[in-house]
Amino acid sequence: MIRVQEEDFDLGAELAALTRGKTSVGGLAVFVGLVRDMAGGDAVKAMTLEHYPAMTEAMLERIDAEAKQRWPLEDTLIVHRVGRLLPGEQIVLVACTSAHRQAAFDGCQFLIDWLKTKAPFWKLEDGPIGAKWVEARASDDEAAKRWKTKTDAG
Amino acid sequence: MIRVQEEDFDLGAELAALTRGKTSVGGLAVFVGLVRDMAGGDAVKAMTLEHYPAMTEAMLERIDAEAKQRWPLEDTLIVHRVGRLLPGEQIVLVACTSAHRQAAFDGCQFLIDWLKTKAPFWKLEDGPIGAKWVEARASDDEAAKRWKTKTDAG
Amino acid sequence: MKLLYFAWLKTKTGISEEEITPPEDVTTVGALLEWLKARSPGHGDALADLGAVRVAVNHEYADHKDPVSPDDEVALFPPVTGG
Amino acid sequence: MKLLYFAWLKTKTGISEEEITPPEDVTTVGALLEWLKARSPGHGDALADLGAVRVAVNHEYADHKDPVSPDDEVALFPPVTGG
Repeated sequence: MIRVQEEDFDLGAELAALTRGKTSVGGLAVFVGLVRDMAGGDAVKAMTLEHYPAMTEAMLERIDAEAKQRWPLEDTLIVHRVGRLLPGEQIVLVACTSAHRQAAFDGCQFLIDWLKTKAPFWKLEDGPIGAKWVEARASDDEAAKRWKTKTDAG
Repeated sequence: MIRVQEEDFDLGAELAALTRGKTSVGGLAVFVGLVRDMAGGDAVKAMTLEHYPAMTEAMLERIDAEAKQRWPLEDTLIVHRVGRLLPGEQIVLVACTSAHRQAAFDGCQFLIDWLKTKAPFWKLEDGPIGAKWVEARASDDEAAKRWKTKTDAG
Repeated sequence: MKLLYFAWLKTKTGISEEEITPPEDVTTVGALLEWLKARSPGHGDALADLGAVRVAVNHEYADHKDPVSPDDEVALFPPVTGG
Repeated sequence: MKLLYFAWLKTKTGISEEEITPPEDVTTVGALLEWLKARSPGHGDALADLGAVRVAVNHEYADHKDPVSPDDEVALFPPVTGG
Protein backbone atom coordinates (compact mmCIF):
# COMPACT_ATOMS: atom_id res chain seq x y z
CA MET A 1 0.00 0.00 0.00
CA ILE A 2 1.17 3.55 -0.68
CA ARG A 3 0.03 6.76 0.99
CA VAL A 4 1.06 10.42 0.77
CA GLN A 5 -0.23 12.62 3.57
CA GLU A 6 0.39 15.79 5.57
CA GLU A 7 -0.46 14.30 8.96
CA ASP A 8 1.97 12.24 11.00
CA PHE A 9 1.63 8.43 11.08
CA ASP A 10 1.44 6.09 14.07
CA LEU A 11 4.42 3.80 13.43
CA GLY A 12 3.32 1.09 15.86
CA ALA A 13 -0.21 0.97 14.43
CA GLU A 14 1.06 0.89 10.83
CA LEU A 15 3.40 -2.03 11.54
CA ALA A 16 0.85 -3.93 13.62
CA ALA A 17 -1.60 -3.73 10.71
CA LEU A 18 1.03 -5.21 8.37
CA THR A 19 1.52 -8.38 10.42
CA ARG A 20 -1.80 -8.84 12.23
CA GLY A 21 -3.21 -12.30 11.55
CA LYS A 22 -0.53 -13.03 8.91
CA THR A 23 1.06 -16.17 10.32
CA SER A 24 2.94 -16.79 7.07
CA VAL A 25 5.16 -13.78 7.81
CA GLY A 26 8.57 -14.64 9.28
CA GLY A 27 10.19 -11.22 9.03
CA LEU A 28 9.31 -7.53 8.96
CA ALA A 29 11.92 -5.00 7.80
CA VAL A 30 11.27 -1.32 8.30
CA PHE A 31 12.92 2.00 7.53
CA VAL A 32 11.78 5.33 8.93
CA GLY A 33 13.34 8.60 7.77
CA LEU A 34 13.26 11.53 10.19
CA VAL A 35 13.99 15.25 9.95
CA ARG A 36 17.47 15.97 11.35
CA ASP A 37 18.31 19.21 13.13
CA MET A 38 21.49 19.59 11.06
CA ALA A 39 22.28 19.34 7.35
CA GLY A 40 25.74 19.89 5.90
CA GLY A 41 26.88 21.69 9.05
CA ASP A 42 23.90 24.07 9.14
CA ALA A 43 21.11 24.06 11.68
CA VAL A 44 17.73 23.10 10.23
CA LYS A 45 14.72 24.87 11.73
CA ALA A 46 12.11 23.15 9.60
CA MET A 47 11.71 21.30 6.32
CA THR A 48 8.93 21.63 3.77
CA LEU A 49 8.22 18.75 1.44
CA GLU A 50 6.71 19.54 -1.93
CA HIS A 51 5.63 16.93 -4.44
CA TYR A 52 3.95 16.39 -7.83
CA PRO A 53 0.86 14.48 -6.71
CA ALA A 54 -0.21 12.69 -9.90
CA MET A 55 3.33 11.58 -10.72
CA THR A 56 4.17 10.70 -7.10
CA GLU A 57 1.34 8.24 -6.97
CA ALA A 58 2.26 6.71 -10.35
CA MET A 59 5.94 6.36 -9.37
CA LEU A 60 5.29 4.95 -5.92
CA GLU A 61 2.88 2.37 -7.36
CA ARG A 62 5.52 1.37 -9.86
CA ILE A 63 8.33 1.16 -7.28
CA ASP A 64 6.07 -0.93 -5.08
CA ALA A 65 5.12 -3.28 -7.93
CA GLU A 66 8.79 -3.67 -8.88
CA ALA A 67 9.73 -4.69 -5.32
CA LYS A 68 6.96 -7.28 -5.23
CA GLN A 69 8.13 -8.68 -8.55
CA ARG A 70 11.76 -8.95 -7.47
CA TRP A 71 11.29 -10.49 -4.01
CA PRO A 72 8.78 -12.88 -2.42
CA LEU A 73 7.12 -10.22 -0.29
CA GLU A 74 3.87 -10.75 1.56
CA ASP A 75 3.10 -7.07 1.93
CA THR A 76 4.65 -3.65 1.47
CA LEU A 77 3.87 -0.24 2.87
CA ILE A 78 5.09 3.19 1.82
CA VAL A 79 3.89 6.26 3.72
CA HIS A 80 5.42 9.62 2.75
CA ARG A 81 4.58 12.93 4.35
CA VAL A 82 4.41 16.31 2.63
CA GLY A 83 4.13 19.85 3.98
CA ARG A 84 6.08 21.50 6.78
CA LEU A 85 7.93 19.23 9.24
CA LEU A 86 10.08 20.02 12.28
CA PRO A 87 13.33 18.30 13.37
CA GLY A 88 12.57 14.91 14.93
CA GLU A 89 9.39 14.42 12.88
CA GLN A 90 8.86 11.32 10.75
CA ILE A 91 9.13 11.92 6.98
CA VAL A 92 8.80 8.50 5.43
CA LEU A 93 8.04 4.89 6.35
CA VAL A 94 8.80 1.89 4.17
CA ALA A 95 8.14 -1.64 5.38
CA CYS A 96 8.15 -5.14 3.88
CA THR A 97 6.96 -8.43 5.27
CA SER A 98 8.08 -11.79 3.94
CA ALA A 99 8.39 -15.41 4.95
CA HIS A 100 12.15 -14.81 4.80
CA ARG A 101 14.35 -12.21 6.45
CA GLN A 102 16.63 -11.41 3.53
CA ALA A 103 13.74 -10.74 1.15
CA ALA A 104 12.18 -8.38 3.69
CA PHE A 105 15.48 -6.51 4.13
CA ASP A 106 16.28 -6.33 0.41
CA GLY A 107 12.75 -5.22 -0.48
CA CYS A 108 12.87 -2.51 2.17
CA GLN A 109 16.24 -1.13 1.06
CA PHE A 110 15.17 -1.24 -2.57
CA LEU A 111 11.97 0.69 -1.83
CA ILE A 112 13.72 3.52 0.00
CA ASP A 113 16.65 3.68 -2.46
CA TRP A 114 14.35 3.89 -5.48
CA LEU A 115 11.92 6.25 -3.78
CA LYS A 116 14.79 8.64 -3.01
CA THR A 117 15.94 8.80 -6.62
CA LYS A 118 12.67 8.43 -8.56
CA ALA A 119 9.66 9.70 -6.60
CA PRO A 120 9.01 13.43 -7.26
CA PHE A 121 9.43 14.94 -3.80
CA TRP A 122 11.59 17.98 -3.03
CA LYS A 123 12.81 19.23 0.34
CA LEU A 124 13.03 22.92 1.19
CA GLU A 125 15.19 23.44 4.30
CA ASP A 126 14.60 26.39 6.56
CA GLY A 127 18.06 27.18 7.92
CA PRO A 128 20.10 30.04 9.42
CA ILE A 129 20.20 32.06 6.17
CA GLY A 130 16.64 31.34 5.05
CA ALA A 131 15.02 28.67 2.94
CA LYS A 132 17.14 26.51 0.62
CA TRP A 133 16.18 23.69 -1.75
CA VAL A 134 18.03 20.55 -0.79
CA GLU A 135 20.38 19.23 -3.48
CA ALA A 136 20.24 15.61 -4.63
CA ARG A 137 23.11 13.53 -3.28
CA ALA A 138 25.44 11.37 -5.36
CA SER A 139 25.35 8.76 -2.57
CA ASP A 140 21.63 8.28 -3.18
CA ASP A 141 22.25 7.72 -6.88
CA GLU A 142 24.94 5.17 -6.00
CA ALA A 143 22.62 3.41 -3.56
CA ALA A 144 19.91 3.14 -6.23
CA LYS A 145 22.35 1.81 -8.84
CA ARG A 146 22.94 -1.46 -6.99
CA TRP A 147 19.33 -2.46 -7.76
CA LYS A 148 19.73 -1.80 -11.48
CA THR A 149 18.99 -4.78 -13.73
CA LYS A 150 19.82 -5.26 -17.39
CA THR A 151 16.20 -4.87 -18.39
CA ASP A 152 15.65 -1.81 -16.20
CA ALA A 153 14.77 1.11 -18.45
CA GLY A 154 15.60 3.73 -15.84
CA MET B 1 20.25 -1.77 24.84
CA ILE B 2 19.67 -5.51 25.03
CA ARG B 3 16.82 -7.37 26.71
CA VAL B 4 15.76 -11.02 26.93
CA GLN B 5 12.24 -11.59 28.19
CA GLU B 6 9.26 -13.97 28.17
CA GLU B 7 6.59 -11.28 27.71
CA ASP B 8 5.73 -9.75 24.37
CA PHE B 9 7.03 -6.27 23.48
CA ASP B 10 5.13 -3.21 22.24
CA LEU B 11 6.87 -2.53 18.92
CA GLY B 12 5.54 1.01 18.55
CA ALA B 13 6.55 1.98 22.07
CA GLU B 14 10.03 0.45 21.69
CA LEU B 15 10.69 2.35 18.46
CA ALA B 16 9.23 5.60 19.74
CA ALA B 17 11.60 5.42 22.73
CA LEU B 18 14.56 5.01 20.37
CA THR B 19 13.92 8.23 18.46
CA ARG B 20 12.09 10.45 20.96
CA GLY B 21 13.86 13.78 21.33
CA LYS B 22 16.82 12.58 19.23
CA THR B 23 16.86 15.18 16.46
CA SER B 24 20.29 14.00 15.27
CA VAL B 25 18.69 10.77 13.99
CA GLY B 26 17.99 10.71 10.26
CA GLY B 27 17.11 7.04 9.88
CA LEU B 28 15.71 4.14 11.85
CA ALA B 29 16.10 0.59 10.52
CA VAL B 30 14.19 -2.23 12.16
CA PHE B 31 13.82 -5.98 11.85
CA VAL B 32 11.18 -8.03 13.62
CA GLY B 33 11.19 -11.84 13.48
CA LEU B 34 7.86 -13.60 13.92
CA VAL B 35 6.76 -17.19 14.46
CA ARG B 36 5.53 -18.69 11.16
CA ASP B 37 2.78 -21.28 11.01
CA MET B 38 4.85 -23.43 8.64
CA ALA B 39 8.45 -24.69 8.68
CA GLY B 40 9.94 -26.90 5.99
CA GLY B 41 6.47 -27.89 4.79
CA ASP B 42 5.20 -28.85 8.25
CA ALA B 43 2.57 -27.01 10.27
CA VAL B 44 3.93 -25.35 13.41
CA LYS B 45 1.59 -25.29 16.40
CA ALA B 46 3.96 -23.51 18.75
CA MET B 47 7.63 -22.76 19.28
CA THR B 48 9.58 -22.82 22.52
CA LEU B 49 12.74 -20.75 22.80
CA GLU B 50 15.41 -21.94 25.21
CA HIS B 51 18.59 -20.03 25.94
CA TYR B 52 21.75 -19.99 28.08
CA PRO B 53 21.13 -16.82 30.09
CA ALA B 54 24.64 -15.87 31.24
CA MET B 55 26.14 -16.45 27.80
CA THR B 56 23.22 -14.88 25.93
CA GLU B 57 23.75 -11.64 27.74
CA ALA B 58 27.51 -11.70 27.17
CA MET B 59 27.12 -12.47 23.44
CA LEU B 60 24.38 -9.90 22.82
CA GLU B 61 26.45 -7.22 24.58
CA ARG B 62 29.39 -8.10 22.38
CA ILE B 63 27.37 -8.16 19.15
CA ASP B 64 25.88 -4.80 20.09
CA ALA B 65 29.30 -3.29 20.88
CA GLU B 66 30.69 -4.62 17.58
CA ALA B 67 27.87 -2.97 15.60
CA LYS B 68 28.49 0.36 17.32
CA GLN B 69 32.18 0.12 16.55
CA ARG B 70 31.64 -0.67 12.85
CA TRP B 71 28.96 1.93 12.03
CA PRO B 72 28.15 5.45 13.24
CA LEU B 73 25.03 4.40 15.13
CA GLU B 74 23.20 6.66 17.54
CA ASP B 75 21.41 3.84 19.32
CA THR B 76 20.72 0.13 19.07
CA LEU B 77 18.07 -2.11 20.54
CA ILE B 78 17.88 -5.90 20.73
CA VAL B 79 14.86 -7.52 22.38
CA HIS B 80 14.66 -11.33 22.22
CA ARG B 81 11.85 -13.40 23.68
CA VAL B 82 12.17 -16.84 25.28
CA GLY B 83 9.59 -19.41 26.34
CA ARG B 84 6.57 -20.69 24.44
CA LEU B 85 5.33 -18.64 21.45
CA LEU B 86 2.44 -19.17 19.04
CA PRO B 87 2.40 -18.54 15.25
CA GLY B 88 2.13 -14.81 14.56
CA GLU B 89 3.89 -13.84 17.79
CA GLN B 90 6.97 -11.60 17.79
CA ILE B 91 10.26 -13.40 18.57
CA VAL B 92 12.93 -10.77 18.16
CA LEU B 93 13.35 -7.06 17.52
CA VAL B 94 16.56 -5.40 16.37
CA ALA B 95 16.70 -1.71 15.61
CA CYS B 96 19.39 0.88 14.83
CA THR B 97 19.21 4.64 14.60
CA SER B 98 21.81 6.73 12.80
CA ALA B 99 22.25 10.10 11.15
CA HIS B 100 22.54 8.13 7.90
CA ARG B 101 20.28 5.56 6.31
CA GLN B 102 22.90 3.07 5.13
CA ALA B 103 24.55 2.84 8.54
CA ALA B 104 21.17 2.16 10.14
CA PHE B 105 20.39 -0.59 7.58
CA ASP B 106 23.84 -2.21 7.75
CA GLY B 107 23.90 -2.14 11.55
CA CYS B 108 20.45 -3.71 11.70
CA GLN B 109 21.29 -6.52 9.27
CA PHE B 110 24.58 -7.16 11.03
CA LEU B 111 22.86 -7.42 14.43
CA ILE B 112 20.29 -9.98 13.29
CA ASP B 113 22.79 -11.97 11.19
CA TRP B 114 25.28 -12.25 14.06
CA LEU B 115 22.58 -12.86 16.64
CA LYS B 116 21.27 -15.77 14.58
CA THR B 117 24.66 -17.48 14.38
CA LYS B 118 26.25 -16.54 17.73
CA ALA B 119 23.67 -15.91 20.46
CA PRO B 120 22.82 -19.12 22.37
CA PHE B 121 19.10 -19.51 21.67
CA TRP B 122 17.47 -22.73 20.45
CA LYS B 123 14.03 -23.24 18.97
CA LEU B 124 11.89 -26.28 19.72
CA GLU B 125 9.05 -26.56 17.19
CA ASP B 126 5.80 -28.22 18.16
CA GLY B 127 4.59 -29.77 14.89
CA PRO B 128 2.36 -32.56 13.58
CA ILE B 129 4.62 -35.37 14.83
CA GLY B 130 5.55 -33.78 18.15
CA ALA B 131 8.35 -31.49 19.28
CA LYS B 132 11.50 -31.11 17.17
CA TRP B 133 14.63 -29.04 17.73
CA VAL B 134 15.09 -26.68 14.80
CA GLU B 135 18.30 -27.25 12.83
CA ALA B 136 20.68 -24.41 12.08
CA ARG B 137 20.51 -23.23 8.47
CA ALA B 138 23.45 -22.86 6.13
CA SER B 139 21.84 -19.68 4.75
CA ASP B 140 22.21 -18.06 8.18
CA ASP B 141 25.92 -18.95 8.26
CA GLU B 142 26.30 -17.47 4.79
CA ALA B 143 24.48 -14.30 5.84
CA ALA B 144 26.78 -13.90 8.84
CA LYS B 145 29.93 -14.46 6.77
CA ARG B 146 29.51 -11.26 4.78
CA TRP B 147 30.23 -9.28 7.96
CA LYS B 148 33.47 -11.14 8.64
CA THR B 149 36.58 -8.96 8.90
CA LYS B 150 40.23 -10.01 8.80
CA THR B 151 40.61 -9.32 12.50
CA ASP B 152 37.41 -11.11 13.46
CA ALA B 153 38.30 -14.03 15.71
CA GLY B 154 35.03 -15.83 15.14
CA MET C 1 0.31 22.03 -23.56
CA LYS C 2 0.28 22.18 -19.79
CA LEU C 3 3.56 23.09 -18.09
CA LEU C 4 4.26 22.46 -14.37
CA TYR C 5 7.26 23.76 -12.41
CA PHE C 6 8.47 22.41 -9.07
CA ALA C 7 10.98 23.36 -6.37
CA TRP C 8 13.51 25.99 -7.56
CA LEU C 9 12.17 25.85 -11.10
CA LYS C 10 8.94 27.22 -9.68
CA THR C 11 10.82 29.82 -7.59
CA LYS C 12 12.93 31.03 -10.52
CA THR C 13 10.17 31.15 -13.12
CA GLY C 14 7.68 32.48 -10.57
CA ILE C 15 5.16 30.05 -12.10
CA SER C 16 3.76 26.78 -10.80
CA GLU C 17 1.58 26.02 -13.81
CA GLU C 18 0.94 27.53 -17.24
CA GLU C 19 -0.82 26.68 -20.49
CA ILE C 20 1.42 27.24 -23.49
CA THR C 21 1.19 26.86 -27.26
CA PRO C 22 4.69 26.32 -28.64
CA PRO C 23 5.37 26.62 -32.41
CA GLU C 24 4.58 23.54 -34.47
CA ASP C 25 8.26 22.68 -34.94
CA VAL C 26 8.66 22.14 -31.18
CA THR C 27 8.12 18.37 -31.15
CA THR C 28 10.72 17.16 -28.63
CA VAL C 29 11.52 17.83 -24.98
CA GLY C 30 14.85 19.34 -26.01
CA ALA C 31 13.24 21.76 -28.47
CA LEU C 32 10.60 22.70 -25.89
CA LEU C 33 13.25 23.54 -23.28
CA GLU C 34 15.17 25.73 -25.77
CA TRP C 35 11.97 27.55 -26.74
CA LEU C 36 10.98 28.04 -23.06
CA LYS C 37 14.33 29.68 -22.22
CA ALA C 38 13.31 32.76 -24.23
CA ARG C 39 9.84 33.00 -22.70
CA SER C 40 10.88 35.29 -19.81
CA PRO C 41 14.04 36.26 -17.90
CA GLY C 42 12.78 33.93 -15.15
CA HIS C 43 12.52 31.03 -17.59
CA GLY C 44 15.98 31.85 -18.92
CA ASP C 45 17.40 31.79 -15.39
CA ALA C 46 15.61 28.57 -14.42
CA LEU C 47 16.71 26.77 -17.59
CA ALA C 48 20.28 28.12 -17.79
CA ASP C 49 21.74 24.75 -16.69
CA LEU C 50 19.67 22.06 -18.36
CA GLY C 51 21.85 19.37 -16.75
CA ALA C 52 20.15 20.25 -13.46
CA VAL C 53 16.63 20.00 -14.88
CA ARG C 54 14.56 16.81 -14.98
CA VAL C 55 11.54 16.49 -17.27
CA ALA C 56 8.42 14.35 -16.98
CA VAL C 57 5.91 14.01 -19.82
CA ASN C 58 2.52 12.76 -18.63
CA HIS C 59 4.06 11.66 -15.29
CA GLU C 60 6.90 9.70 -16.93
CA TYR C 61 10.56 10.70 -16.89
CA ALA C 62 11.56 11.87 -20.37
CA ASP C 63 14.83 12.52 -22.24
CA HIS C 64 15.54 15.55 -24.40
CA LYS C 65 14.92 13.49 -27.53
CA ASP C 66 11.51 12.22 -26.37
CA PRO C 67 8.45 13.65 -28.22
CA VAL C 68 6.02 16.23 -26.85
CA SER C 69 2.61 17.10 -28.28
CA PRO C 70 -0.04 19.76 -27.60
CA ASP C 71 -2.13 17.60 -25.22
CA ASP C 72 0.81 16.63 -22.98
CA GLU C 73 1.37 17.59 -19.36
CA VAL C 74 5.06 18.47 -19.08
CA ALA C 75 6.70 18.96 -15.67
CA LEU C 76 10.10 20.55 -15.05
CA PHE C 77 11.88 19.99 -11.76
CA PRO C 78 15.31 19.46 -10.16
CA PRO C 79 16.60 15.98 -9.21
CA VAL C 80 14.27 14.61 -6.53
CA THR C 81 15.17 14.77 -2.83
CA GLY C 82 12.41 12.94 -0.99
CA GLY C 83 12.60 10.04 1.45
CA MET D 1 33.82 -28.48 36.75
CA LYS D 2 30.28 -27.41 35.97
CA LEU D 3 28.70 -28.89 32.83
CA LEU D 4 25.58 -27.45 31.16
CA TYR D 5 23.58 -29.11 28.37
CA PHE D 6 21.11 -27.33 26.09
CA ALA D 7 18.50 -28.25 23.44
CA TRP D 8 18.87 -31.86 22.21
CA LEU D 9 22.06 -32.36 24.19
CA LYS D 10 19.93 -31.89 27.29
CA THR D 11 17.23 -34.22 25.91
CA LYS D 12 19.70 -36.97 24.99
CA THR D 13 21.77 -36.86 28.17
CA GLY D 14 18.68 -36.28 30.30
CA ILE D 15 20.73 -33.72 32.20
CA SER D 16 20.62 -29.93 32.18
CA GLU D 17 23.47 -29.37 34.64
CA GLU D 18 26.01 -31.54 36.48
CA GLU D 19 29.16 -31.14 38.57
CA ILE D 20 31.96 -33.41 37.34
CA THR D 21 35.56 -34.17 38.28
CA PRO D 22 37.37 -35.43 35.18
CA PRO D 23 40.80 -37.10 35.51
CA GLU D 24 43.78 -34.77 35.73
CA ASP D 25 44.88 -35.54 32.18
CA VAL D 26 41.64 -34.04 30.78
CA THR D 27 42.97 -30.55 30.10
CA THR D 28 41.34 -29.66 26.76
CA VAL D 29 37.81 -29.41 25.40
CA GLY D 30 38.52 -32.32 23.04
CA ALA D 31 39.74 -34.59 25.85
CA LEU D 32 36.75 -33.62 27.99
CA LEU D 33 34.29 -34.54 25.21
CA GLU D 34 35.96 -37.93 24.67
CA TRP D 35 35.86 -38.62 28.43
CA LEU D 36 32.20 -37.55 28.67
CA LYS D 37 31.15 -39.98 25.89
CA ALA D 38 31.74 -42.90 28.26
CA ARG D 39 29.92 -41.33 31.20
CA SER D 40 26.49 -42.82 30.28
CA PRO D 41 24.67 -44.24 27.24
CA GLY D 42 22.86 -40.90 27.06
CA HIS D 43 26.19 -39.01 26.94
CA GLY D 44 27.43 -41.45 24.31
CA ASP D 45 24.34 -40.82 22.18
CA ALA D 46 24.47 -37.03 22.62
CA LEU D 47 28.18 -36.85 21.74
CA ALA D 48 28.22 -39.43 18.92
CA ASP D 49 28.60 -36.70 16.27
CA LEU D 50 30.94 -34.08 17.71
CA GLY D 51 30.66 -32.04 14.50
CA ALA D 52 27.12 -31.16 15.62
CA VAL D 53 28.18 -30.07 19.11
CA ARG D 54 29.23 -26.55 20.05
CA VAL D 55 31.18 -25.85 23.23
CA ALA D 56 31.41 -22.72 25.37
CA VAL D 57 33.90 -22.38 28.22
CA ASN D 58 32.93 -19.65 30.69
CA HIS D 59 30.43 -18.21 28.17
CA GLU D 60 32.95 -18.08 25.32
CA TYR D 61 32.89 -20.31 22.23
CA ALA D 62 35.76 -22.79 22.46
CA ASP D 63 37.59 -25.14 20.06
CA HIS D 64 38.52 -28.73 20.84
CA LYS D 65 42.12 -27.68 21.49
CA ASP D 66 41.17 -24.94 23.98
CA PRO D 67 42.03 -25.63 27.64
CA VAL D 68 39.57 -26.54 30.40
CA SER D 69 40.26 -26.47 34.13
CA PRO D 70 38.36 -27.59 37.26
CA ASP D 71 36.78 -24.18 37.98
CA ASP D 72 35.35 -23.74 34.48
CA GLU D 73 31.71 -23.66 33.43
CA VAL D 74 31.48 -25.72 30.23
CA ALA D 75 28.31 -25.70 28.12
CA LEU D 76 27.48 -28.16 25.34
CA PHE D 77 24.82 -27.33 22.76
CA PRO D 78 23.88 -27.62 19.09
CA PRO D 79 24.43 -24.78 16.60
CA VAL D 80 22.23 -21.88 17.70
CA THR D 81 18.84 -21.20 16.09
CA GLY D 82 17.56 -17.98 17.67
CA GLY D 83 16.43 -14.79 16.02
